This record gives sequence, structure tokens and C-alpha cells, in this order.
Amino acid sequence: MQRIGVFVCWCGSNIAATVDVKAVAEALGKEPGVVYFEDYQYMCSEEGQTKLQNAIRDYKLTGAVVCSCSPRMHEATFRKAAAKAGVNSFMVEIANIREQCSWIHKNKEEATEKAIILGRAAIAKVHLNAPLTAGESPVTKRALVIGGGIAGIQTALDIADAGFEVDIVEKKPTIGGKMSQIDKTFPTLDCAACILTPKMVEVAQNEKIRIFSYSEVDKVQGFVGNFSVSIRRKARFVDEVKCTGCGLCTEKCPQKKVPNEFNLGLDQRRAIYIPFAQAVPKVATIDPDYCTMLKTGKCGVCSKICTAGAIDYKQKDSFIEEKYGAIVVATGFNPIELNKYDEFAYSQSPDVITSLEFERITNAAGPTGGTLLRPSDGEHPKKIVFVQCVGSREDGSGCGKTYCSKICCMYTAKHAMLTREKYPDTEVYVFYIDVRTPGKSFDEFYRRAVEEYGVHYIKGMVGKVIPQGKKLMVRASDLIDRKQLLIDADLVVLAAAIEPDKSARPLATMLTASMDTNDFFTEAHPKLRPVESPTAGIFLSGCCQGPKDIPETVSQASACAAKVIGLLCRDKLTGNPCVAHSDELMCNGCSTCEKVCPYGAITYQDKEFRMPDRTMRTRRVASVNPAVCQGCGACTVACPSGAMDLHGFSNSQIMAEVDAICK
Amino acid sequence: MVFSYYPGCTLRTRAKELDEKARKCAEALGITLEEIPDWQCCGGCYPVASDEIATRLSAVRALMAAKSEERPLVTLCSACHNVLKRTRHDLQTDETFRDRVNRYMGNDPVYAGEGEVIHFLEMLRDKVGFDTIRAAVKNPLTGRRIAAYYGCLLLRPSGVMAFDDPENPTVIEDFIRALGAESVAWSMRNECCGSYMALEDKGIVERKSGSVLANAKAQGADTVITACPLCLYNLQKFGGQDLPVVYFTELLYEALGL
Amino acid sequence: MEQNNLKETLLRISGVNPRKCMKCGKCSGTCPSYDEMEYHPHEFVSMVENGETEKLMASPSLYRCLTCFACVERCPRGVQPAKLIEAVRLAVIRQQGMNHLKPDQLPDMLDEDMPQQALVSAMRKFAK
Amino acid sequence: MQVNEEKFEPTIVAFCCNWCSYAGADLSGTNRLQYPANVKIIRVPCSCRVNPMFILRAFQRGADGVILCGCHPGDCHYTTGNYFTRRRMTLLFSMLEFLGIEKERTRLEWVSAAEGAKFAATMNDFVATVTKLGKNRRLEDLRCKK
Repeated sequence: MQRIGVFVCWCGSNIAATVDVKAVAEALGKEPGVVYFEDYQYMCSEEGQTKLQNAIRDYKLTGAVVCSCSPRMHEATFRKAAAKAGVNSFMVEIANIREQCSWIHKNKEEATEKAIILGRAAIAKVHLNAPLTAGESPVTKRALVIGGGIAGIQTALDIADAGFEVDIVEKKPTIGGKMSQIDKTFPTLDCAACILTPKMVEVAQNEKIRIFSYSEVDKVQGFVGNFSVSIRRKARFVDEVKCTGCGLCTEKCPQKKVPNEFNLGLDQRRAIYIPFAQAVPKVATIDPDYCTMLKTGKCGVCSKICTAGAIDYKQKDSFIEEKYGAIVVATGFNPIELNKYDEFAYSQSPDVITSLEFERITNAAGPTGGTLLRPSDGEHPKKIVFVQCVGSREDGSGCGKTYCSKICCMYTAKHAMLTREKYPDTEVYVFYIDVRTPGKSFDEFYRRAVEEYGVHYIKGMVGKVIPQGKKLMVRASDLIDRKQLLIDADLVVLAAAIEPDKSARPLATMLTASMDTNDFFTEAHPKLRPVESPTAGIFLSGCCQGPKDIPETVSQASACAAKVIGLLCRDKLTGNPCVAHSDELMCNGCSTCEKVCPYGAITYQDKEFRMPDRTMRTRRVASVNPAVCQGCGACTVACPSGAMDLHGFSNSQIMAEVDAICK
Repeated sequence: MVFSYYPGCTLRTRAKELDEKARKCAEALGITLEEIPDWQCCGGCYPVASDEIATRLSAVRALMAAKSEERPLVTLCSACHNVLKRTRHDLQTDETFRDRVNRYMGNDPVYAGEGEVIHFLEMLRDKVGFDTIRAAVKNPLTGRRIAAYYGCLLLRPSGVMAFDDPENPTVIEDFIRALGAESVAWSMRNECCGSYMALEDKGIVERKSGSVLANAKAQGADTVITACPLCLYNLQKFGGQDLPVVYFTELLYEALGL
Repeated sequence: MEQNNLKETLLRISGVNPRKCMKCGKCSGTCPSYDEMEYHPHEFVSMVENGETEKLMASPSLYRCLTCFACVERCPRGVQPAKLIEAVRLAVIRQQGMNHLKPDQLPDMLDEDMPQQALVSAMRKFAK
Repeated sequence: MQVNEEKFEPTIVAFCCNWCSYAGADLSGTNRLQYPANVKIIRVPCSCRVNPMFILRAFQRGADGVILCGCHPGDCHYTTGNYFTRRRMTLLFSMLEFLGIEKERTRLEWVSAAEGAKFAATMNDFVATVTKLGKNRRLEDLRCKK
């Protein structure tokens, strides 16, 4: 039997004016198990807390009920005070007689009666309370960053700067991501390579950072502070340590007809390749889909030519097992496939290109050496049409995206401006629905494109692109001039919507991190916790969470790093003790709870149980990881056998409250 | 294989020879087209407004006739195909329409758009197969550069027609290649020819059909084929180009050596 | 018909929700009949929404839509302007004596080779 | 009898999720928005913590109405909890109706932490509805009464 003390707060006149606090205290004093009762003006004051602590000591209380304001205000205060006096803080319950009683009622009799009932319910609950202690778990002081684009690079650098080890897993042969393919960056127009490649080198040279390029996350187990991850290192058929990156093999390989993905297929590379000159790590990779040696066993040119002896045709995928305290998702984005937008003739004419392709053909390291040339015939285009919002802002019934891709307005302004600057004799048209340029110096940038560079911005949309001879006839509306235009363009550039990388969805499943319908990772809170996933220990950096430009990505990446550092700084994690637990004797291992758990906190174990006839039997039972469980209680209701229960809000406790109220 | 067949008004009168050639081609490919009894004109174009019930009834009757034979219903004209397929879709998805139609016609059991409607081209692609056609070709049209003209009715609305990719269709191109000719890439192939404006305002049709054929010519076509008698008429009469326009079955007839 | 009722009827029989329109103008950018029209597909959508149906009903634009459905197919918001144009046209020709095409006009319009299809379609589109 | 019915004061049990609805209830208090004292709130971590057994128990013990409040769909603190609640309660409420507990005696309402006014209005309406229906005797277990 508990020894319970009841403390009724006046809250000055806030409670006492409408509730007869003395009557409440006396009435509750008669409840079974209550050995002490008191009313006081301000329970939350120093004096009030001392009263609680004294009563605990003097009357050997095992639990307390404070009738006062909302538990959202002072539950923590009273629990802390009780703990100092030697009573487990979870033995204190609050009866909310201010916000949910005295403030909403005028009739004193009614309010007093209700306060007594609320007090009774709290007492009934305390009777069934048990001391709870928060579990502790150690923290592995190492972070994993999945994705080596600018988001992953920035997060990794910031974490490493704080003194923690970081591993970057990148599925491509080099880190750098989309930013490495971009020519210039808005709104300052500095060259992307000039600001990115030093960071890539920094990553490579940082002692705290390891890069696993050409690798993928294969399996994730564990929970916040204690993840155990298996990383698949795909066979690149080149020894990373021996390869010096001299590039001789990439010049001599006889298989020349491989579409170069770094240039989006606008030119060709060899079967053994280094994606670009500043690649990190600067190591060659053999493409097994094209390598003659790997396919037929007849060639071996690269192996003969490599003085370092780095070529290894027998290399196999290998696996690395590593422990991490935190995981950062930085899987980034891709432009959508445009094969469903053939009214723009993307698949019918090589001169209809995406904006990312346009970046490559204006990039000095691109297929045209930075000269703007049409892919079809290598001539200078004299009239260029940019089409915005291709696949963005749709109603969701088609193949497009419902959201605004956010970056297109600015990069299109950049493309238009740069074209006009370099080739003033080129006419540039931009078709827009809205020009969206919120951001520091962004709108000024767009206006400069119009006012200083004379780019024709036309409010309207392109309806059809008709390749005819060497021209692209662009049929479009000009809504402001109420005209339908027919422009004989030489090049059409489509601002394709961006979408999360395809690898994100399976990764989210592995991490039990939630995603929205567009496959963007969801945040723990859209405003207040924007860089964390609801799953503890999983953090979000860059476009995997939503469309972002580079400045925004970098700020988010650093914010994400700050959160990771905050976690890794701690030696131990204290959990919330109000978590679910399963009664193994009742559990029948049906997996229902596992399916409703949004955090992946429930796993199954085969355990041996002693049967009544003294034989041993192995049964499959649920087991809750208290470090991962957030205590929502979904499993407790889903459980068909009643084995699951929730500490702090157990079935019997809530039932007791119901009983007390309905008495 | 035996299929139910809905010839439609134009192929029954003005374009009789197209109908005859289509039947002969089908037979050569091992298919018997059995005309459904007492068919009525589909109305030429699908009535878009949801409260137009009576104007869709003839299509419902045709669908039901094919359903009772338990055979797919083949159409040769794109317009009929469009009306039949969309009416069938309405029967399947629009409860009010289905109810009213069934009550008016006194159907028991209720007809809810069961049965398949396919265009002659779909029949060639899905039921016969272009490989079979390629094998059956006696006079391959080698060296010919043929442009496939789809028009609007075959493709749109794509959600209902489910015929091919509405912006980048391939079925007629595949058909052309199966006959041994080269298909021309051009993008006016799914733009309107001017359609029923032929009656009232020939100027519009001249402009529409003119720009269609100009694009085909510029892209190097020596022949244009269509799958709709009205497109055929408009392009031939108002296209304003020295470019032969023929029905796709005529080409098939020629290639099969009939 | 009262203005509001008319708008409701138009929206109901066409199944179009003009509020889905984001005014991008792709319908008018793709319309093959644009230059033949006084009011264009996107204007039909906004004018019906704004209750300016009378102007539309009096306009010859009604008889210039080819119902080719290019605007319906390419609209990024699924608005279906062609259906709305047809609804407005029906609102006109369903009135007594308002047929746009009358049978006695036909003989002059025909020629030897014109397919029946053109005749049937035009009558269905322009007359009740 | 007549007199009794006029004086009838229903017992109402309200389950509120900790993150939205309980805070919403607090807010209606902070704003001094009145609703009848018949409503007694039980705090649960999430609306999905409410086992149908709790509701049955309440009716068994003499509650005249039970209302369940949670975060708006899509706003659940635990991401998906209220979706479970929505489905579960749809089934439970129709089953209860089958057992003779009028539909009006049970309610599921989404109240956010900012909707103090909605909370008060909902409670006023619910109490009025249940008062009109009168005492619930259908599931009451006389063994529970001493």
C-alpha cells in the first residue's frame, strides 16, 4: 500500500477563488492510502516545494498528488523536488485543477466537486505507479554521413572540426555530388569548382574523415548512439591504395564508347575512368558493364599499362562493419526524367536539353570546353528558349511533382544572364509562370538579368516544341500581351523538377526514418527541429529533406552537424522511462506491435521458457528497445494478447483513472 | 481469331475501299472481322458534357453487342474508337451515367462497360504482333520515309484512351518499321488537322493541316499515313503540300502484296 | 438563367474546377486554334470563374475550339479547359433557335469527298 | 421524473493526447473559456494510446459520454498515431452503436494546441448533446455500483 500525500495549491486566488481548496484537501484526505494532506498558497514556490519535501520525510510518503496548475507547467518542478527528498520522481502525479477546473468554471460548488474527482483520479493513478528510472546507453563517438555532395561534405567537415570521427559513404566513385557538375553559382557567380574542390580536398586530408566512395549502406541495426552499419564497398577493380590517379589507363582503354554520366551522356568516356580531374579520391574505376576484360576475359590493356599494379580484375564487393553514434542522411536530389514531357520534344531532338545539361555545355571542363554549342551540330545557338516549371507545381494526377522545385528560377536567371554576357548576339527568352526569388540578393539578380542583360522574360508557358529542320519551333503563350508566340529557337532548355535520389526510399526503410509522399525525409518538427528525423539519431542534411539551393544546403548541413556534435558530446544518453514493455509470458510473437511502431523500436527474440511440465520451449517474443521507444503507446493498443503495456500510462493506471472519474 | 468489328459511317460509305482493304489485310493475317449487327453511327465525336446521355447511347449499343459475342470490338476509324472507348470508360466510372443508361435501356443485368475496345492498330500490335506482320510482308517498303500522323483522337485524353504515350507514341512508327520502311521523327504528328472545321471554315483547316504537312515534309517524309478518315481528307485536301497522304491499311495492303 | 446558376451548371456538366488553374497559360500556349479565337482557353477558365459568361456566350470563339484536347492533356493542374468551352457552347446552343449550324446551310458546305464523319461531328458540336 | 431529467448531469470522460489536445484544453482554461464541469480529462501520450477497453470500461462504470481528442491528421507527435485512432474509433463507435450506445455519446475530435476555443466549443456541444440523450444505462454494469 502506498503512503500518499495530497497537496492542494491555491495559486493565489487563481484556484482558491473558485475552488474550496480546504474542502478539496479534506475530502482527498479521506481517500484510502492518503496519509497526509495540506493546502498552500503557492505550491510551486520555494516554500511550497519545501513543504512537499518535509512531508515526504516526516510521513514516509511513497507518492504524492499535487492539485495545482497543468502538468505542462510544473510537473517537472514537483517531480524534481520529490526526487531530492528521496521519492522517485515518477511517483508524483498532478491533478490539473487550474486550467481544467478553476479557470473554466464559475460555480464554486461545481468546481470544488470536480477538483475532488480530478484529485481522486490522480490518487488512483499513484496507487498503481511504480518507480521508474530512465535507462542509459553509451554513445559511439563517430558519425556516418550518407552522401558525399556539398551537404554531406559540409556536415562531415563540421563534425570533424569538433574532434569527432566521420565516415562518408558515397555511391559514386567520387564525392562532390551535383555541385561538381555545376558551372557557376548564383547570385555571386563564382565558379562552383573553385569553391567546392578545396572543400573536397579538405575532406580527403582531414584525419578524422574517412571516405568510402563507390560504396553503399547495406544494413543498419541499433539505435541512437549505438548504430551498427554494414557498408558495401562495390568492386571498382582497382586497388584504391595502389592507384596513383595518373590517369594513363583512362587514356589507353580501347573501350571508348561509354556514355559519360558526369557530362550527362553528352560525350563519352572509357570503360576505366576517373569521373573528373578533381575527383576525390582520385582513383580509377572500371565500369563492369562496358569493360571487355570483365565481359569476355580478353583485353587487359589497363593492367599492362598500370605501373602501380593497381588493376585487379578479380576484385569482389567487400563489406565493412562499423559502429556509429549518429547517422546523417545527405542523399541529395536528381532532376526528374523528362520522357513524359515530350510535348517539349526532349526525346525527339538533341537540342532540347535540361538545365543540368546546359550547365555541362557551359562548363569549361564540360564536353564543349565551355563554349555554348548545340549538341546536334555543334553550332552556336542564336536563339535560346528557357522553359520553367517543367514537372513542378502540378496537381499530382500526372507524372509531375506537386511542389515548387525552388532552385529553377534562380539558375535559369543565371543561365540567361551568362549566355547574354558571353554571347550578346544571342536572343534569350525565359517563359515563366511566376518568378520566385526570395533570398538574399536573389531578386536583384533576376532583375539584373532583365534590365542589364536584356533577357526576355515572358509570362506564359510553352505548349509545344516542334523540331523542324535545324530549328526548334516553340509555340507558347504570352499572357500579358495576349498572344500566342511561335519562336524559331536553336536551343530549348527545360528547367526539370528535382526529386529525391532514388536510393533514399530503401535507405529510409533501413533507418526506419519517415518520408513524405514525395520521398523527401520528414523532419522531427517542420519548424523547430528541421534537421532531425523523428527517428532518434538520424539527421537530415540538404535536398533529401526538400529542394534547396547551395547557400541553404550549406547552412542546413552545418546546423545538422551542430545537432550531431551535441549528441556525440554526451557520454551517455538518458532515455524517457515512460516506454513500452512487453510481458514475455503473454506475448505470442504475432508481430502486430512491430508493424504499428513508427520508430522501429520493437524487435523479436527467440527465448527459452520453462513450461508447466518443466520442459523448456523456445518462443518468439517481442522486445522493446527503451532507447528508441518514444512512448506513444500505439503498440499497447494494437497488441491482441495484452502483453504490451506502457510505463507511466499503463492500462491499469488509465483504467483506475476512468473508474475514479465515473464513480 | 475472330473479332467484332465496328466500321463506322465514313468507312461504310465514302471510304468503302479503306474498309475493304482493312478486312482483306486482317484476313491475310488470320483474323476475321465480324461486323456487329445493326450498328448505328457513333456520332462522330464524343459528347464531353456529363449530362449528355442520349448522344452516347449508340456507342453503348455497339459495346453491348460486342459484349454479347464476348469478343473484343475492333474499330478502324479513330473517331469511332475515341467515342466507344470513352463511353465505355464512362460506364465503368460514372455511376450516374451508368444508372441512367441502364434504366433507359432497361438492361438486365446491368451493363457496366465490360468488354474490350481496340483500334485496328492495337489489334495489329497486341493481338497479331508486329513480328508476325514483318514475317507476312511480301513487298517490303524499303527506302520509303514515312511519317506517322496520329492526330488527336487516338491519343487523347491519355488517361482514358490508354493507347500509347500521348506525347511520344510509337505504335504507328513500329508499324511502319514492320512494313520495312523508315519512320520519320516529327512532332506535329499529334497536333490537330482542323477536324470538323472542314465544313464551316476551310481557312482554319488549311492553316492546321498545312502546318502539319509542312513539318512532315521538312523532316524528310515522302508519305504520311493516318488512322482517321477525316484527318486523311483534311490533309489530302487542305495540306497544301506535294506529299501523298494515305490510310495506314492501304500501306499494309500494299506491303502484304494483296 | 441567373448568372450564378449558370456558372454552377457550367462547372457541373463540364466537371471543371477553375480554381485549380494556376494561370500558367500552357493551354493557350498549346492551342492550335489560338489565333482563330477572341477568348482563349485560359480566359475561358478565368472568365467562367469570374462570372463573365455572357461575353463568352456571345463570342465566336465557342465555334473555333477543335476539341483536340491538347490543352486537357498538357495542363499541369488537370483543369481541362476544352470541357469548359464545350459546356459554354452547350449553354448557348441548347437555347431555342440558337443552333450555330442549320441543316439548310449544309449542302453548300459539302463536297464530293468529304467524309460523313465531318458532317456528323460538326452537327453534334454546333447544333442541338 | 420530469424534474429529474432537467437536473440530469452527465458524466463525461475526455481522453486528450498530451501534445495537442491536452494543451488545447489548457489553452481554453488560460483564455477562461467556459465549458461544463461534467467533462473530466484524462491525459494520454497519444490518442492511439486509448484502448477500446478504456471506453468500454467508462460506459460500464456509468459514463454517459466519452470523447477522444487528438492532434489533427498529419500533425501527430508520433507521426502516425492518430491515423490508427481514426480507424480504430470508426470501428469501435459503430460497434457501440450496434450495442445500443447512441452514436452521439461517442466522439472523436481533432484539437490542436492552438485551438482552445475549439476545445471549449466542442465540449459545450458534446455535453449538450449527451444531456439531451439522458442517462446511459445500456452498458452500465450494476455490479460496479456499490
